[in-house]
Amino acid sequence: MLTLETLQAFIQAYAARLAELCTVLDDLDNRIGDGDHGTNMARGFRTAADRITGETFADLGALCQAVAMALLASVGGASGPLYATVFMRFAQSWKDCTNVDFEQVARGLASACEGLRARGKAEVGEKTLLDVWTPASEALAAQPDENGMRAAVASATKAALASRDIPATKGRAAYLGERSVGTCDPGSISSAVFFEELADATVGGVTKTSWQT
Amino acid sequence: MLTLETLQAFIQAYAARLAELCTVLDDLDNRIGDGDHGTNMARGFRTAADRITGETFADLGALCQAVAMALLASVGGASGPLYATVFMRFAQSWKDCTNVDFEQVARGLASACEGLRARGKAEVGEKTLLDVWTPASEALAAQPDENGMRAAVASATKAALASRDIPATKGRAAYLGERSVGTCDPGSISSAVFFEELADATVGGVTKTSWQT
Amino acid sequence: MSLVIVSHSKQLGEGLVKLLRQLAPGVDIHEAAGLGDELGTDATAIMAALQQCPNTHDILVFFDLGSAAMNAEMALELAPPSVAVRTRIVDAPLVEGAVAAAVAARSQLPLDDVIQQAEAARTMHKMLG
Amino acid sequence: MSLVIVSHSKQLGEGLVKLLRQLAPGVDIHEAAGLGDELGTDATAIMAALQQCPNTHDILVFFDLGSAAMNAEMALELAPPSVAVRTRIVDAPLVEGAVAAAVAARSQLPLDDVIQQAEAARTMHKMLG
Ligand SMILES: Nc1ncnc2c1ncn2[C@@H]1O[C@H](COP(=O)(O)OP(=O)(O)O)[C@@H](O)[C@H]1O
Ligand SMILES: Nc1ncnc2c1ncn2[C@@H]1O[C@H](COP(=O)(O)OP(=O)(O)O)[C@@H](O)[C@H]1O
Ligand SMILES: [Mg+2]
Ligand SMILES: [Mg+2]
Ligand SMILES: [Mg+2]
Ligand SMILES: [Mg+2]
Repeated sequence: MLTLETLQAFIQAYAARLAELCTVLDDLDNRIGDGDHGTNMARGFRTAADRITGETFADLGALCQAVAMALLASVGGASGPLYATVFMRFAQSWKDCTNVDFEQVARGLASACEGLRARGKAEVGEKTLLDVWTPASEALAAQPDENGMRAAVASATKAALASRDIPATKGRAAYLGERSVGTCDPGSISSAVFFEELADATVGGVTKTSWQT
Repeated sequence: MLTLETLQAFIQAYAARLAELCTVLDDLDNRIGDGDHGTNMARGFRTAADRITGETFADLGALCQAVAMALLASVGGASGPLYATVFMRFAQSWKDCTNVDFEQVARGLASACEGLRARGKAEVGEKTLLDVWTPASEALAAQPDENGMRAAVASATKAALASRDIPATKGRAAYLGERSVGTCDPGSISSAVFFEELADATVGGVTKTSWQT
Repeated sequence: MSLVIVSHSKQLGEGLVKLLRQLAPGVDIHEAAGLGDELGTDATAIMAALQQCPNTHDILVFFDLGSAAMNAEMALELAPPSVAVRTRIVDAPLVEGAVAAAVAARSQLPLDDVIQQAEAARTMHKMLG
Repeated sequence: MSLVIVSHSKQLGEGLVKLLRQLAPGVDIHEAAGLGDELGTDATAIMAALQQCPNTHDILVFFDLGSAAMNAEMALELAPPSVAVRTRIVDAPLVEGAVAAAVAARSQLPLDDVIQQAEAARTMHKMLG
């Protein structure tokens, strides 16, 4: 179950994790982009975490909307509008709810994937975070419970690592084309971390990857 | 005859005249360009005039080269490389001469026209200063004496005013296409003034146009 | 008509706006560039720039990179519909497209012609001959 | 390989160089932009920028407007032949062309490929879908 409390805890934990992984993500982005993905994400989720700290929210919708707005004004790169879209889709999906079950979480994730596709005009297989979000969301939808949540993490991790082997056709890495093969997509890695932390906040006991890719 | 002294006097007189006409030329350029032609030319020839003041030059080549370099670093707009090219062509044509007759002046002007065409990739009829330089230079070449110099002024003036009636196909005014019809080309006006002052410095008694176009 | 310049760099955005204002005095031009002192774009700043445009104006948005376009689209979704409906994001080279649009807007050409001139800047050769 | 950015605006030139350095660290990038505090270009400043590039490098010059290209050509004529022979003025959209070239140069693609990528930026759509 996802509650106001677990979602807030998730944001805090994800922000902390992004701070730890900042240089790992920057280094990946440095190889196939402009080297700021870790900085962008860490700054954005730090801003979001600070914005919601000590605040009370009527429902998950209001909390997600606040996160989206914080991200928009603080991430700066492509991941800004993409993650803002994710949280705006969550806000719509979980409007008026103070807690949601895993079916509803799965619906929120599916809506987020749709939002990401529309925002980035990307499909799975273009070496973007969609490559992680899509199978992870589908894993939970197929099994909307605690095990499904763990399965989502497993498929997110697998997809993030598999992003290494394909060329980018969207985002800055697309400038490199075939030369982007051999480096993991930074946005896919940070997305896998998103699922790790989301699962950890909701079902607990998730083994965290070190991501020394 | 053009001497070191008359050429220096010409530069001073042209600089002074451009200062007077600065707003007229800016206003024309404002209508079909970016409004800086008077400012550019006045600043450039002021810089050139100051650079040569009190200096002695071995020959017309050295003087013209100094003017060219001064213009390059001070005009800023299209007229900078164009007039720098004019003076570099003069420098080549009049190398090692301390004075030149009107045949040599005509050859210098013809070479300047060739330089302008190459620099601006323009032909006569595109509403650029070439529309003035070409007939004026040809007038002197046809009659390389004092009368030819006066004929050059007359044809320069006529061509400058005629630039009003054609659309620009080169330079910034080309963005306007047909909408540039109805305004004189600022570079053509400043070129006609060039011929007025050159004639006045070499043969004297030239009636100056007020250019309230 | 108003133009809004979206760039990852504050300096680039401000410099371009000055260049445009020189060649199109009187045209309403804004920028939403940079993310504080960092390189980046900010959808809320873009929205604020859209809202600074007079409410009778059509607005053309020019941007530097794909992610700036995503943030501009985001801004359009956040902006009041009365603003969004007047706004078009133009996929044209930033400097060349905005220069062509500014000149066309100054001549008060119709919106579609301004956009067409901006898009035509793609294929225009700046170096002649 | 070195890139030289020629713009009428100092701010625009400096902002673009920072953007390029972020996405292509290690690539040698210079600017020759503005005329003092005024909008304009300066052939002598362009020549100085060319001479700042390591003498083993090919140099690609990007520019904003036609008159900047004229001044760049002027600079090439004034520069020592050993510099001029290594230099190419690229007729591509300033921001988009330089971004594509910087990324390509960073990958150490051959000169012709870098130029081709810069020129291809003309037809590239930045807004997808
Ligand atoms: N069009 C797109 N659709 C989906 N995801 C994208 C798109 N463009 C970029 N991304 C994701 O964003 C990540 C880069 O984010 P970031 O570095 O923060 O932004 P920027 O590329 O603007 O510097 C990429 O690794 C990729 O996963
Ligand atoms: N390609 C060209 N060939 C010849 N002359 C040109 C060309 N482009 C511009 N000019 C001349 O330069 C003049 C404009 O000079 P100026 O305003 O100083 O430069 P800018 O257009 O860069 O602001 C025009 O009026 C025209 O006569
Ligand atoms: Mg990045
Ligand atoms: Mg970035
Ligand atoms: Mg001008
Ligand atoms: Mg100018």
